Amino acid sequence: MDFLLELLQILVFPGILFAIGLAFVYEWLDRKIYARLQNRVGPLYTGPSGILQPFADFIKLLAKEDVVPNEVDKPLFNALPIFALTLSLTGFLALPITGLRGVISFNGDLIFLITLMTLICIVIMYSGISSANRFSTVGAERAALQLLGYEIPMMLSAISIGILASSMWVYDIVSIQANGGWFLIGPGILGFAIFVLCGQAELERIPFDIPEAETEIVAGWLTEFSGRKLALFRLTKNVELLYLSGLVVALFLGGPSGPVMPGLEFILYPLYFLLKTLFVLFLLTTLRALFARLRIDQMVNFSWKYLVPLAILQVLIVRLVV
Amino acid sequence: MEENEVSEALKNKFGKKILEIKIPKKGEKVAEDTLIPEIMEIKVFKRRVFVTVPIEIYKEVIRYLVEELGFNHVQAMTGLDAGKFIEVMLHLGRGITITVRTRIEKDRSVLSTITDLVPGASLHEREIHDLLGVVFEGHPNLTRVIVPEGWPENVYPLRKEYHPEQPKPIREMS
Amino acid sequence: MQEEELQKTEKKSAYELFFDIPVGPQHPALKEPAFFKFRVEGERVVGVDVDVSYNHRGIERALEDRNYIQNIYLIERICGICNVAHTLCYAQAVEQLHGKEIPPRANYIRLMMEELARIHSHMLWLGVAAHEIGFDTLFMYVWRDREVVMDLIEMLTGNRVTTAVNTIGGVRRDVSNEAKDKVKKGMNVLEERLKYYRKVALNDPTVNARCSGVGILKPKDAIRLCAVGPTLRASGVKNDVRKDDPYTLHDEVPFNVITFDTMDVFARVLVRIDETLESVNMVRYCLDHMPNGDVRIKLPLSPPVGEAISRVEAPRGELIHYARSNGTKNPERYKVRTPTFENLPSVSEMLTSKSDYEVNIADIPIILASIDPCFSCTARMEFRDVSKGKTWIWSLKELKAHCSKSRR
Amino acid sequence: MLKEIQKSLFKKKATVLYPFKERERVHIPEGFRGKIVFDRDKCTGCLLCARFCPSGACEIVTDEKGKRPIFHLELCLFCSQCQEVCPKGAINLTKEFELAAFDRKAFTIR
Amino acid sequence: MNLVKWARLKSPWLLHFNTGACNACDIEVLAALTPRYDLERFGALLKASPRHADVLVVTGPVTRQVKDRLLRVYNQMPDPKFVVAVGTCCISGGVFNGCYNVYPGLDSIIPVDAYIFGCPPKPEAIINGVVALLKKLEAS
Ligand code: SF4
Ligand code: SF4
Ligand code: SF4
Ligand code: SF4
Ligand code: SF4
Ligand code: SF4
Ligand code: SF4
Ligand code: SF4
Repeated sequence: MDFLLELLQILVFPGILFAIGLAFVYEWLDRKIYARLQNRVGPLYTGPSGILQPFADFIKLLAKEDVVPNEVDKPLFNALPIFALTLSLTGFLALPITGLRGVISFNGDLIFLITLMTLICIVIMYSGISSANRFSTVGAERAALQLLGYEIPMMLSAISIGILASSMWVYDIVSIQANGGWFLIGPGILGFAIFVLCGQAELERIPFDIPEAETEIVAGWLTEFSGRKLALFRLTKNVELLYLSGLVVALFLGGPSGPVMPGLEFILYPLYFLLKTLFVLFLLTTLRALFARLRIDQMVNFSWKYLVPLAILQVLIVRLVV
Repeated sequence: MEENEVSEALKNKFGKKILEIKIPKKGEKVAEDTLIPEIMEIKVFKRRVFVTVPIEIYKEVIRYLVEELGFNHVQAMTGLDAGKFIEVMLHLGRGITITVRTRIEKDRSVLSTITDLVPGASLHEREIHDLLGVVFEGHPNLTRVIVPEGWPENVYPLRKEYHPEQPKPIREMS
Repeated sequence: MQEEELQKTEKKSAYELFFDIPVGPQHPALKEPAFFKFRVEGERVVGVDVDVSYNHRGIERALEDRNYIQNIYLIERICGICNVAHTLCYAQAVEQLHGKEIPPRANYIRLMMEELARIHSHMLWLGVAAHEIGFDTLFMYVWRDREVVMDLIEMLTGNRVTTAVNTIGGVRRDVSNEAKDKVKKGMNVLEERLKYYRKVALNDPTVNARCSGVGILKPKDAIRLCAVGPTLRASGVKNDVRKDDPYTLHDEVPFNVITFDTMDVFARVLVRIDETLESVNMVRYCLDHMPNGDVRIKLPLSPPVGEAISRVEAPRGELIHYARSNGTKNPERYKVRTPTFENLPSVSEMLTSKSDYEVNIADIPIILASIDPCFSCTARMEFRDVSKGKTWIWSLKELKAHCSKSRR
Repeated sequence: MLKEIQKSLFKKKATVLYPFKERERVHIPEGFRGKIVFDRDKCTGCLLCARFCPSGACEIVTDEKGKRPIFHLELCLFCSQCQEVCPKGAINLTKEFELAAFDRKAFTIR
Repeated sequence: MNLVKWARLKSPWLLHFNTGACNACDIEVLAALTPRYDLERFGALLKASPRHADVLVVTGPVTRQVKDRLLRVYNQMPDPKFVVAVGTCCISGGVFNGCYNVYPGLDSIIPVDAYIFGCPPKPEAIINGVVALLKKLEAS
């Protein structure tokens, strides 16, 4: 029974199916809010208010011809999209949603979660290189450079939270917040800002959409992917968006915790989780609407000049507080 | 610089060698037509000078205009097939537009380049070389730039004897 | 086919450190089919190849086969964006051949349309530039507000873009009083919005990061390479056909020639925004001072034998038409030299890294966009009457030769 | 920029929900140059329209009443030159702008 | 209606190709994406890579030089793909009809699914054309 329940948890709720469904809804919300901020409506006719739009995109891409150009490194080219999706889904499973623990949870999983994101980025790099297209190669190169930029401050700000909680276990971090106030309102505010900015870079969204800058290098590392593979990559991106907002929530906003009536945790926790991730999503989308794209050297400079020192400052602050 | 001053300066410098200097004037050439009874001035014809020079002093005149009178902006260069001759017109300007016109024979169409005076004229000269077959002596890189590879040697598309034709459809139309 | 060959030779070439990135002819940064080849070293541009022949349509030849009235509409379609400037220039040239002047009210309407078109073109450019640097929100906002001027143009002429308003001997449509009020209201909205965008351009950190110090064109080079229009004015050179060679009513209607001296993309942004504000004021002046009377005189179809040169300050700079008539209903020769063609040497200069500043791949679109290129006219100019025109590639060697020549 | 973004969050959307709703908000001004309508009864067959048509959209044919133009909209620029030259006012450009078809010969005005 | 067809109808991604237009049509296509018109309502996104696109939106007369590029881009697009010709000169050459460098219409090069008349068409007309194309596909 336990085993079945666990399997159910992994596959359906709050596992893979839930993640995929939610990822579609989040992409829709992202597009809707983005459009709204630009004073237009966004997807409208696909399902009520266009809510099925990402789903339609996905299905359409699945059904489309899948072109594999001759020059590409075929095994890599075919495997990488699946790999990327698996990575991001694994990350999602480790998020606390229905309770204070994720489906996968072990001591030290914070490091694991952050590493997952780096891995996704590396997969992206390889996809760029494997497509043997000049735009893709430049995109991959940029993705790697960008990784150098945001990786360290992101790591540092996550670690500062670990120090605050004196644990590298997401479960501990969440439960401390559930009992003693969110880190965002406490000493974690600087870390929150850094983490969200770096997250934006991780997700390759404006102002850090440098690796897929449309006006410069067509679609960057994505250029050669079509059909199924493109669908998987898009889904990866959406799950990653969800995963990142979930991580922000877990680290800074107390995870799914909140005032609950005993017995109703099973409903209220996911609800809180949703509300909080929505807030983070809104933030991320506003950031996207607010800026122009930076140049890669500007991005790296910005990161090393401001983000890294600030992240170190954050660690110091945390040291003082603890 | 005013039109008259340019004209005077050119006359003083080159005297009889210049074939013609024309400054279209305000009010000139008006009212021969019957459609409009009232006489109107020509306002837009200000600030134009047309100078016709023989091919021998073409470069001298331009050097004088560019270096001493300061008309160092090449506005355009027009080539034109006028039967036996090819007319080349260089439109120089800063404020007013001075058109230096010269004629070359079609079968021996050689003219000296002015790229050493104004680097910006390079593309204009290559264009005329390509389309009309004028050879600009001393041009650093006078290759055919416009016509496609495999274009016949002595066919110049802007000459009157060239008859263009529309490409054929590659696909049957429904 | 050709592309593959290029790639092959590339692999064999001695430049092992370099590789080429083709931008265009199908590329989101250039909705126009021009072809640029940049030689890059890492992210740094060290050379540029240009091919703008993709848009050659055979217009100048066609002009010789059609009569003067038909040519208005053909000329208009050299470029959809500055169609007002093109038809204005054409109409002026033919009126010069006729030796006739048009009624004053027609001149006011022409000037007003020209400035409205400039507003539309500059706002379009501002949006495109924002899009180039990935600032889609600004792009959306600017284009949303641009609809104001598009609606006005549509109301005045019957189409949003191709106005077909200038004709030989005047303009085709009069402006009613009702329309005048609407234009005035529209101008007020636009002025407010433009002032706001000026503030955004000045204050937004990412815009500044992307535009300042990028695409430097020194005034000396600008003059030597015969740059025109806002490109030249952003290098601090006061030069404007409307002041140097006033046509229509530019000697009557007050306006300032905007210059800016930081010589970079940022300067080009601000020059264009300020120019648009000037245009708003000029439109207002026209509305207030427009006399009554005819808007058109009848001219015969065939002008007398003669020749004429007509110059207009199009949104992108000086536009020149040369017309030669042989007394028949078709022109003997009609030559068009458009601003982008004249600006191409300058943009190549901007795009090549120098000892004192570097050009990044990421800067290419915004630098290219900063001259507001319109390759339909350029290709038409440069590749006049070529039929099967193929690649004209401005090779690196050639480009360098060109640059060193100009520096001498 | 932040303020502007916040404002548009609450402002009315600029979008006109054109094809399905809000058709009335698509404002077509007087004098819009759209689809051509031709009045056979007014036409005298003077052929001025064909002579000045810049793209050859105006083809002259002979029917039972004599010479007359037909308009191939696949070539037409909607420049209204034909409307302007027609001495009888037989040609009019209407406000009809929804000109999409699956056949390039779909719009031939007789 | 089956799921795949529904998805296809709801998610037409566009690729814009200029074959030598006067840019009036191009700016109108672009304008159709901006707030006033907002093609994204139909799920349409402007894509940069031919590999991602479903609908090829062509503007301008097809010139000799651009023909090969057009064919290449067309071939790069994964099936199923649709072509929309926007503007008179793309449909038939329009005002450039008869010029020696211009083919007599896009459909003399590649098959075309929908034509949008106008020079240039209003953005609304372009939206109308896209919707008409989708309706035709729905009925098929
Ligand atoms: S620069 Fe921008 S507006 Fe111009 S064609 Fe490219 S994407 Fe379109
Ligand atoms: S590029 Fe020039 S010569 Fe060629 S068709 Fe166009 S207008 Fe004529
Ligand atoms: S310069 Fe550009 S905008 Fe002006 S007419 Fe030429 S193509 Fe059009
Ligand atoms: S006056 Fe002569 S040229 Fe003019 S429309 Fe009549 S017949 Fe034709
Ligand atoms: S640059 Fe040329 S092609 Fe581009 S919009 Fe202007 S006129 Fe048209
Ligand atoms: S509107 Fe213009 S293009 Fe169309 S038929 Fe009339 S004259 Fe010809
Ligand atoms: S101009 Fe008018 S009257 Fe003459 S043929 Fe054309 S439609 Fe008929
Ligand atoms: S259809 Fe007309 S407006 Fe559109 S590109 Fe062709 S000539 Fe320009």
